[in-house]
Amino acid sequence: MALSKEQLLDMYRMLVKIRTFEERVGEIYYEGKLPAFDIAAGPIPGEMHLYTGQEAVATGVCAHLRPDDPVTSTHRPHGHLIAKGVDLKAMMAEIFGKKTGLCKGKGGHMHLFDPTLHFGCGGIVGGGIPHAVGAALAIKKRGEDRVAVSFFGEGAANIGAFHESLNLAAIWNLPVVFVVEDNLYAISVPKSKSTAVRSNAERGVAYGIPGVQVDGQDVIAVYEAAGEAIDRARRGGGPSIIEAICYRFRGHFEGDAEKYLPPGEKEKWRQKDPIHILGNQLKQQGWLSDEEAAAIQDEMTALVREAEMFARESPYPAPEEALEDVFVNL
Amino acid sequence: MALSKEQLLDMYRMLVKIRTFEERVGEIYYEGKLPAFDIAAGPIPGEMHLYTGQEAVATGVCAHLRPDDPVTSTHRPHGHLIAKGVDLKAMMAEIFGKKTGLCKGKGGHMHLFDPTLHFGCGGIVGGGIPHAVGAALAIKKRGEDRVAVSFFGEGAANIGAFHESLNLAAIWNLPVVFVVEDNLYAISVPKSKSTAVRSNAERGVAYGIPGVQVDGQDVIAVYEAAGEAIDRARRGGGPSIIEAICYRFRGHFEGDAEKYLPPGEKEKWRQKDPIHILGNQLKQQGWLSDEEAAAIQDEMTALVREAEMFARESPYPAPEEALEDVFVNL
Amino acid sequence: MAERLLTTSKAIAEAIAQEMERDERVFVMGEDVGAYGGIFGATEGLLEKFGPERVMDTPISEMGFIGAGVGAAIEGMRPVVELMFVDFFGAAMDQIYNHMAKIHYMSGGRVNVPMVLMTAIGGGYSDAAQHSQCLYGLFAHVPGLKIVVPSTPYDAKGLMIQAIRDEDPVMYFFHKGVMGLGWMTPNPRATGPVPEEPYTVPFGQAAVRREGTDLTILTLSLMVHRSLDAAEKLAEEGISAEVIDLRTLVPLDRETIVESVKKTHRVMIVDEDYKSFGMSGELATIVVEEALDYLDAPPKRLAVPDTPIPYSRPMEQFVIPSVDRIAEAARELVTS
Amino acid sequence: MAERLLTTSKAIAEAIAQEMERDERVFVMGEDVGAYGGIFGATEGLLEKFGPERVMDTPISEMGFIGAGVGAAIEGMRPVVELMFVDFFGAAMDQIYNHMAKIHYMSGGRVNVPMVLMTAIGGGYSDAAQHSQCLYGLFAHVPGLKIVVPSTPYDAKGLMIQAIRDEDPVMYFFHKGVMGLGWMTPNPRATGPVPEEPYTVPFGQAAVRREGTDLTILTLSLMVHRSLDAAEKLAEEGISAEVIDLRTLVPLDRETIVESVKKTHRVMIVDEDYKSFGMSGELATIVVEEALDYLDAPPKRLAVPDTPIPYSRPMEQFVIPSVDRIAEAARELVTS
Ligand SMILES: Cc1ncc(C[n+]2csc(CCOP(=O)(O)OP(=O)(O)O)c2C)c(N)n1
Ligand SMILES: Cc1ncc(C[n+]2csc(CCOP(=O)(O)OP(=O)(O)O)c2C)c(N)n1
Ligand SMILES: [Mg+2]
Ligand SMILES: [Mg+2]
Repeated sequence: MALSKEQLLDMYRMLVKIRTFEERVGEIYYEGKLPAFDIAAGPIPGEMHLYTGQEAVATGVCAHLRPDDPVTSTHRPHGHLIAKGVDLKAMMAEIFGKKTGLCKGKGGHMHLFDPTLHFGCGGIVGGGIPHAVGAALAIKKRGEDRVAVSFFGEGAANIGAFHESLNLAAIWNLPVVFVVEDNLYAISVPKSKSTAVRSNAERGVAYGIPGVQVDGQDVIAVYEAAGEAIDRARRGGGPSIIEAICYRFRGHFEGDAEKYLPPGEKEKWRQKDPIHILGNQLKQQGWLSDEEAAAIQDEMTALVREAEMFARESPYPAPEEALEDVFVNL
Repeated sequence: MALSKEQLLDMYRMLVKIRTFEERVGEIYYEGKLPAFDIAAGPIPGEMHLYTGQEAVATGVCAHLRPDDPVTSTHRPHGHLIAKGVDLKAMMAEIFGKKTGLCKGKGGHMHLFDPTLHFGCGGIVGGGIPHAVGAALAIKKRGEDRVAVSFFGEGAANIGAFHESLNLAAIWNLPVVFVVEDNLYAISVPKSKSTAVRSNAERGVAYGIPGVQVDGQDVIAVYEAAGEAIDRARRGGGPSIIEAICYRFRGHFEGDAEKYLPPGEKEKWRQKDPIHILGNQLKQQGWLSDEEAAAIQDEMTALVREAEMFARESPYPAPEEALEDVFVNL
Repeated sequence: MAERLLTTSKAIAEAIAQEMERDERVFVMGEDVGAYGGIFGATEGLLEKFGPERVMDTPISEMGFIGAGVGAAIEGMRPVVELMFVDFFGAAMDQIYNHMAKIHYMSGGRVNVPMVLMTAIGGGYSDAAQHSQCLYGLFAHVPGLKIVVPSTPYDAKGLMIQAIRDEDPVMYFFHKGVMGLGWMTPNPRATGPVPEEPYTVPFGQAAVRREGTDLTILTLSLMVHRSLDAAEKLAEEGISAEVIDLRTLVPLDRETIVESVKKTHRVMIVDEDYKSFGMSGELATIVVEEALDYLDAPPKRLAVPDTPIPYSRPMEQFVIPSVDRIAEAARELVTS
Repeated sequence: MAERLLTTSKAIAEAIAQEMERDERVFVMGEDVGAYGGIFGATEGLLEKFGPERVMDTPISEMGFIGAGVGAAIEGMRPVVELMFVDFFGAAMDQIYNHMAKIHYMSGGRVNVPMVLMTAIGGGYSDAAQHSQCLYGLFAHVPGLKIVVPSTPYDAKGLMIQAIRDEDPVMYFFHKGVMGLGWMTPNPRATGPVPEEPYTVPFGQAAVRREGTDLTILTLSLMVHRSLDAAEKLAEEGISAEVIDLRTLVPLDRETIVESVKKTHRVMIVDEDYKSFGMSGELATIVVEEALDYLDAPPKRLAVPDTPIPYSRPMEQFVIPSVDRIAEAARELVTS
């Protein structure tokens, strides 16, 4: 299934969109926090885990998804949500903690929910994996052709919820795809010190489900592996696991001094920038000129700027709104 | 490594010892509970999970263990503790809830601790698996040649603690052996409905550790597989997983109506009684006569009777003793 | 027409069955809920009626299947999930309190998690430290969970139907000693009149099980029965105890509590959960906050004295409030 | 000699280091405790001093490594285990409360579990519902755990050394806002005098941080600092607040609490944990049980109002007790 020019350009645009969003959030994040860094200060307070560098994974997988396909994500959720098709304004406003945000300011960067896109995420490692299984269970019970996807890191593959979820998905033959983003680290702990096998794809053996490892910097490779798994799930063929090898370009969270990195490692990976990889392919094919690339960048910059302006201009929730939404009715 | 007559007879004696203990507990359990079964009544109240039928697993594994090798067990712990070499009197007294019991009456049937044997167990499925990993970690830190063994059921192999424990044991290369007793059921739920693969031994692949499946009714098969795994661990060769296929002859717990059993299944398995299997081999070898077998049975009956008498005659703890032992010091 | 009598466990199973008939989205999942019918009978007969697609036995994977319940509820189903004993919550707590309880809030009210998590509580039959706890106080402490603790067959059915229809996550705690099981110590009140047709019992309304004038006993679950038995004894001695069955802890019916205490001027809390940092302190504090001037004595607490539940009968009976100890504490309170 | 000043996080790391030097059995394990030095600096420098055998980074497997801590403690080691944020306890609760807390009891006192589980608590910096909780009240509810919640660098060191030497399992809660981290909102009291030599601070002894006559504030952790700031303001208005830092919840220093309330006749509990079914109710009840006749007003509670912690600053600052709201509540209390 060779990808068309349009498909490839759409993915290229998505890579740039995510990157532009993340890099801009990364800039705004430091507003008001310097010179003496105070995590609580500025327009975007709290922890900030950016997706820069891993864009090909979200993009390659979500290219196969419909708005009604459930997706669960993690503490590093922006890329997945953007690739799923979120309204950037509502998303950015949530990250700013504004009343106009996706969650009225209650969720924030790690807890973004968009029911129109069947998207959820959260700050507990492994917490979202069972939700994808449950979503797939709902899909199967209703006989629908939707597919649930759960994104999580290679660190999360060592937590019990991973094991329980894969086993449930397998015994019930559910339409769910588990996507492990192996960016080599869980905060400072390298995979080699945390995971007893080289590849989480091999762990599929423990559940009798197919597993495949792909180059997560190469959006086409991700797209192909994901297509196979998602199609299989849609046709009732059950769950799969995909491990995408990738790299985070900005540290675990903003402020991470990255003392644990071997010298030169990040620079090496920066050579494997997913945007450049696809961009070069497109250029070699004659499907993207430098001018077109610049235009895409400008378009995304404008989109993100618009989202930022919306977020900045939106009002904060009133303090007392904290008391709402604990229950639907009490 | 052919087993000597003495070794085989020792194992035979252990099989009979466990069986005799369990069957007697099974009788006493109904005292005071009938005609209208009241779980709280009688000399042995509460839930009762007996090991009858699975004796070959505990026996074959523990034949390799020293008193100082840590063992963690489950809600079905009697066989493991007896095979480890417990004083039957203190054990029976604990099951009776007496002050002279192993745990002064605080633990009971599911919570038997014998620090002299480095033995612990508990009522939470999967709860003991990480303890064995921790014990093995302590052993490794001290450079000792002890080995930790964790017994648990095939049902427990689906809980998160299993996954986390095997992964930790593997990355830290710890001297621990995981023994899955696959008795086909977790209460009423058959393995085929709960576990995505046929054999938990295959799950070793997910941790890069050796796994083997054995006939758990055949004590010699268990002995050999366990010997290999335990020796490897003792020599610093790291963890292993053994799955022993076995069958519980008495239902999940006393009072289980076993509505979920396919007709004839239990009868079929009763043919594979581990005591008969080894007994027949010994008889064919000319190493055990009917008279000798009867003498062994008499000896064990007497031992168990003695334990029972001790338990019956022992005093109950005073009610206020409930307030002791929450903390070492407060 | 003669009243129909059911045990509490049959009342719960009937409630679930009727909701499953009414609403296709309702399904049941948990360990041994199928062929076994639930270890405490709460799902008895459901597999036969609805088949294995809607009554699902799960592997021993509490984090997985409770989390799957959350995911299914978000996608519009109405899962009724059983955690076999509340004591096992530790294997699944992350899903319960960080996800089931909080997703509605974190989403700014945009995502609902209409799910029932039912579980068995309580001791008294020598099941020891890991199978005898109540712990409703612990769950009531974390925001986002409705906490339902029925004591009678009638309430059990009505509260279960309410729980299933509720848009919020509900934790439903049934005490083994009120289920009316053939193999538990008999409790005559565990069988009672239960209308055949579906009905709801609203959350947040306590029931005055017995009126009295000398002291108020605040309690719930099995301890309602023990308190009523104690009140009977006390009546013979001329002490008139009012017994209030809270029925739900979240939402809590403060009004009924405060009204009663204003009338009796003395209050005792009888609780099978651990004493400290739990329900008994909360209720005592509410009474003091709202009716200090009416109190003739400090609130009294009778609860498990901050020990794990011991196995052996004399010790276990000592830590769990008994009819005699309730009566004795009530006597002390009215003469103080 | 000039007093040596340390931040709380350095005081904790020093306490652990000194115990590791003194006792070979002590080792540290947790996520990012090695090269990273602990996300909140509680293990900074330990890897360099003691190497990876004694300062072990773990995979994200809280049930596994906390359970391994239990197993290692039973086999005679002295594990200091870090749970990165208390909010993640749900992934490990079974090991914490069914095993770490109960094995000593269930074994009839024959097995000890001398283990420290340390964890970060608290909010105020927009980390939202899954990274901002306190929850010490929840752990204090279940028997078998000692609950330590330091507020100063001096106490942090002494209580940690006590915790490591203690034969019982200890949960040690450090608030991010008292650690003195360069990247958190500055708190001048997060740096303070800490003797270089090892010393212990005993469990069960509250500290009167400020003497007063008009009301008693019972609190702990970061709220000690906020209460002291509020007391400062109140003093300017002529209101004299006594501020008591509980330091440990289990064991609890009832005597100091009751003595203070008998003197001031009014009590307020300031708590960053959820309000209902937790610490504030327990403390209020103890005061009423032991000193009802001395009270001129009902105990007052200021705590998180039973909502998850919201992300956005105005809402978050509204639910977590602030200096102003503490002062305001104190004013209300003394005039009631
Ligand atoms: C249960 C749990 N344990 C620990 C953490 C703290 N934590 C947050 S992110 C993270 C690392 C996650 O690594 P990985 O899954 O590889 O995802 P990545 O950050 O690399 O995208 C850790 C340990 C958490 N949030 N939840
Ligand atoms: C975490 C947890 N979940 C559920 C239970 C209830 N339970 C007790 S034993 C059991 C079945 C265990 O099956 P298996 O591990 O195969 O052991 P077996 O009983 O067959 O020996 C279950 C579900 C429990 N004790 N702990
Ligand atoms: Mg990672
Ligand atoms: Mg089994």
